[in-house]
Amino acid sequence: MTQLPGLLDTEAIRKDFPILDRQVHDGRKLVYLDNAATSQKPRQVLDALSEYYERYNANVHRGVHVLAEEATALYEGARDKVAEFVNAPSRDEVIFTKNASESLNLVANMLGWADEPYRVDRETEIVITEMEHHSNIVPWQLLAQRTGAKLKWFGLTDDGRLDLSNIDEVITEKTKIVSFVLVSNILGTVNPVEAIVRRAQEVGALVCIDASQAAPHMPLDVQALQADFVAFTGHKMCGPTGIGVLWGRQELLEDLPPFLGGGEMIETVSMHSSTYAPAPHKFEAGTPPIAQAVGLGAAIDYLNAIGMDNVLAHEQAITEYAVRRLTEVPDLRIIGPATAEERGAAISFTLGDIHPHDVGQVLDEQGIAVRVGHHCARPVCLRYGIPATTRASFYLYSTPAEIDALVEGLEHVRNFFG
Amino acid sequence: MTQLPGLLDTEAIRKDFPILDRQVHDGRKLVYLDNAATSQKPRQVLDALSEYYERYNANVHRGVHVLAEEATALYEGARDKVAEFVNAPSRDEVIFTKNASESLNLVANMLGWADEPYRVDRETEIVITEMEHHSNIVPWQLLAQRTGAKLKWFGLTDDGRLDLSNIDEVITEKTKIVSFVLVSNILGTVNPVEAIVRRAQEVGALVCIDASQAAPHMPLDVQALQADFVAFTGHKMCGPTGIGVLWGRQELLEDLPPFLGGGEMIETVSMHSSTYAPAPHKFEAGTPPIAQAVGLGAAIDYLNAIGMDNVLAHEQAITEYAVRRLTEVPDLRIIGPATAEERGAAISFTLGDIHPHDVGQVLDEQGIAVRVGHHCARPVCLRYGIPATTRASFYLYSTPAEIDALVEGLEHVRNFFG
Amino acid sequence: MYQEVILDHYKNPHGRGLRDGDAEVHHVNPTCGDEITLRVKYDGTTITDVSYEGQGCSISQASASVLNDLLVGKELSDAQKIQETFLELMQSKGRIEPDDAMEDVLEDAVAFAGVSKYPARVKCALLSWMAWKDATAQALGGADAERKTA
Amino acid sequence: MYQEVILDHYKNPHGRGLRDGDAEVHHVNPTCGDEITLRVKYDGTTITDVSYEGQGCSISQASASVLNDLLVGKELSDAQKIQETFLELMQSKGRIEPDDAMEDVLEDAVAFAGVSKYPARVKCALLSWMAWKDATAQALGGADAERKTA
Ligand SMILES: Cc1ncc(COP(=O)(O)O)c(C=O)c1O
Ligand SMILES: Cc1ncc(COP(=O)(O)O)c(C=O)c1O
Repeated sequence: MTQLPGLLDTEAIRKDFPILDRQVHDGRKLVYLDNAATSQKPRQVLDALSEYYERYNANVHRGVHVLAEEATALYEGARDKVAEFVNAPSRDEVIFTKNASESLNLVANMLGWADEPYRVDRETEIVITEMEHHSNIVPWQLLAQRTGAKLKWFGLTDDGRLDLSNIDEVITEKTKIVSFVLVSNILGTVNPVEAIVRRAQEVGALVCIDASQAAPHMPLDVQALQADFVAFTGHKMCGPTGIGVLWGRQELLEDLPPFLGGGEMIETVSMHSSTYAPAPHKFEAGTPPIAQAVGLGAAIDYLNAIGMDNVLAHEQAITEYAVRRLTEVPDLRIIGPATAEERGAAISFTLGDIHPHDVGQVLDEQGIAVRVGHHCARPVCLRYGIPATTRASFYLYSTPAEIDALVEGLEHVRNFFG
Repeated sequence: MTQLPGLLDTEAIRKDFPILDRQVHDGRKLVYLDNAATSQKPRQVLDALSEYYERYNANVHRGVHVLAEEATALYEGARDKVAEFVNAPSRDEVIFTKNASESLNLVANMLGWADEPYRVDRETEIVITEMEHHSNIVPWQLLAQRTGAKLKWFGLTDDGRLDLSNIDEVITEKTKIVSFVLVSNILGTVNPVEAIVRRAQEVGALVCIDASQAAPHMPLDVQALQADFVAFTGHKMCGPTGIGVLWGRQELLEDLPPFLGGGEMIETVSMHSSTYAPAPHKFEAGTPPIAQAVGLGAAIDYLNAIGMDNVLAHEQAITEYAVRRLTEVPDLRIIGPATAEERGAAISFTLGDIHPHDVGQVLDEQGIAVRVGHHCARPVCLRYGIPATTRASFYLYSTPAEIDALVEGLEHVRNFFG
Repeated sequence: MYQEVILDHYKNPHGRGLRDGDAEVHHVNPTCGDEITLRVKYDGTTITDVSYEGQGCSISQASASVLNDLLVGKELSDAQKIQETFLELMQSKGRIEPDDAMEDVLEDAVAFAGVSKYPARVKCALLSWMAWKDATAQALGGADAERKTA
Repeated sequence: MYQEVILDHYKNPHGRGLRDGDAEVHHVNPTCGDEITLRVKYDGTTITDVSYEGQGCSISQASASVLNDLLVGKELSDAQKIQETFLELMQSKGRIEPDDAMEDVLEDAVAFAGVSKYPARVKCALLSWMAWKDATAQALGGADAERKTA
């Protein structure tokens, strides 16, 4: 077996993930390399979900019975865990949503309905980048259409990085919000936060960071990022589906208007008017994803026990190995940074002119799960003049042997369509 | 034991719900009468969740690998189950949301951003009722504030029913949307859908029905209701938290604009503009609550196996018994219909001038879980001049013995504060 | 949590009713509808009266009665110390077992220690105390005079 | 799912290239970026040519090649029957095992039976067929001429 410095004890870790034992296509071992789409879940998280439903399930807040108190303590306890995980100055800055997409839409809508100085309107500009996930493009396109604001973006360099050469023209005095991805889900690029934040602060624009592909893979510190909003999603970080997070700076959350209206987010309601609860509740209308928050809390406990620094080191070792091995495959072209520096654990590539659908399907027949298509980042495919890519993406349970299997699988694909 | 005609075999059913065996406060048996807040979950649903995560978990749509195909089939299979459960003409009319509150906000926002003839603006009126849950009040207040539309509502009669005497003045040619609750979560009232729908259709207004307290308890047929939208929530009907449903008429879903933007809801995206996928995907941005939809599907299987007619008969028997027994308690005043006719399985009451908080707390000490407060329907409390109520609410596993325990508990409360 | 002392104060509230005062505030607990109208009367920095009217649960009512007992006749600085000690106890989530020193300060109010285990009820116990703090600020001219109990 | 027949058509597509036609359509499969530009040429109701250019996976490319083989020279009504049979097969979710009768109609196209088990790929197999139907409607004047493959 290949030994790389920095690897985690994947043999032990993989025992925590029941699905990794699964066999597909009549007895082939599953090689799961689709972690950027969603991660698998450890037993610890599944147990937390079952335990919640079997012992504590009740609707949260306002209840005076035991179950309601316990369920509330568990739900709010999950908020504490998230706050600590991202080093939030206050637990009240952590809003639970259903996924990162809702978190990003929440920011866009708050700014659309805000009063000055936050209000986005026809005099103002919104800045994103060409490597955003559709979930960080479409909400801003909708906001621009609906308010008349102008949508601008940073382009990409040929080697898959942000082109910040014209930063002073892109981010201007008119810019109200700059929203960009910390780690690209298609290119793998890790973006230079500091340079962008500095310019945004210069012109007084708010900064929103899509950390969906960062939170699962590296230590995240919202204070160090100096952003105003940070969004991420539970299902990519060992948590359940149906839970996302928006962290926002307290004074902004106090000033900005609510988005969804309903139970739990109010202070007092009459038929004529309502007042709203303080954040985070102001932004959590209706019965929240209670069990899912509890599950996310368990996922954070799991990741903390391993240590996010160790997760990062593991993935860097795996990614470096993968870049090296993939570069050896004839006709393989990496779309995105071609080295392991400043990149995350998702690697997109093309293989000659074999269509990614065919690559993915033939790999699947060998038990290897990768994702093919535009990965919800179609502008990146347009930018590089390709219809789609094949993407392999890793996590804390990925092994060098799985990379080897991928490389072998790709050889097979080449022979098959050769 | 009290035998009532129509009761289900609760002894067998209760075995399916692990939490019902729980003891609280040092050995007291849990008597869970807070079902209108959230229901408990049968083993079958918890098993479906675990099985999903242990064997099939992957992100849905677009994947060419086995897990992605299987997860997609399970997720879309859940949509089929929901469609059949509510007798939807087409599965494409079923949108998964995170809860009923999101479903209702979705309708309000679609209409706010719609083109004619649906658009809600300053020339138009919105109609709700005084017995709505906050989740069917606040979204419309926000819409009214943001568009300039006028918000109107039906008042209540002294015995807890809708006052439709002025229906022709409330619903007029200016009305664009009438949104009302099918079964009130605080009063228990079952509302006369037909009369309201008939008048709405006369003036060409759309109709949205909040079926959050109906879907769990009785057969629901969206075609028979003749509504345009029907919203409900998974966690009240044996399903997981984090999943809601909006059913909408196909041609409306085709015509109306999206709400949340992001992955999965698009057809094609460029930096300059995007086009949207057909419904239901147009309204499902981001990774959906996959496991939660699968869990809701399992809950529907569970309810179907018992039969919604049988669930309804059981609850009617229980409610009738409860109304009878509660009426015997001195100083107890039911807030809402004082008979079991046209009412659901939630009963609100006051007990002399003992504050509901005290009622709930002392019941809790006896293991009896009820809800106290305004039940997210504060205008109802204002209407009846009370600060709050105590609410007992039943479900398919509730027994006459639990009603007896409640009545005994209330005697104890009276003595305690007497 | 329903100590005899609490029930006694609930059934026979001390000092209830609105009397002459230097400032009046109205506080509500929006989650449960508890309400209180409270007036303070000062002679210099000596509290000469705290009068109140309200509706709510036994905890909020008894707490107002205990407050009246404890604070009337006290110097402002002593009263503030009592208020802070009570706040600390109520926010302890059941983790503080009142000792003699605390009992010397809080007297009957130590009976509320059990309430601190019930997050939903802590606000009830604090309602009158927050109102008193607010009214005092108004009467003597202070900062957050406008704030409602959140 | 990759039958020899499919691979053959993929590697050596029949009738590929754009030639003169009565109508041209451009269809895309937005989920994977497969694209086809397709022209039909009719002599009355006889199909005299189906020419095409496109990019996409082996399934979509091979399917266009098979379509060209099957439909050129046919009467419209026969072609429609073939198209409907192919559609039925592709929507069968692997549940149809083609029998001799079906094989008589579909010839090489029965090789796609296995594809019907893969929902994500069915659209690839149908892309050229939907384009043909659309182009035919335009050429002969029909209804849904504007519709794109969803
Ligand atoms: C009548 C009614 N409508 C809407 C809701 C909101 O449901 P959810 O909290 O799941 O969004 C509820 C339940 O809380 C309800 O009882
Ligand atoms: C970079 C990035 N942003 C946003 C998202 C959206 O996350 P979700 O689908 O959970 O809303 C994803 C994942 O799909 C992503 O990779």
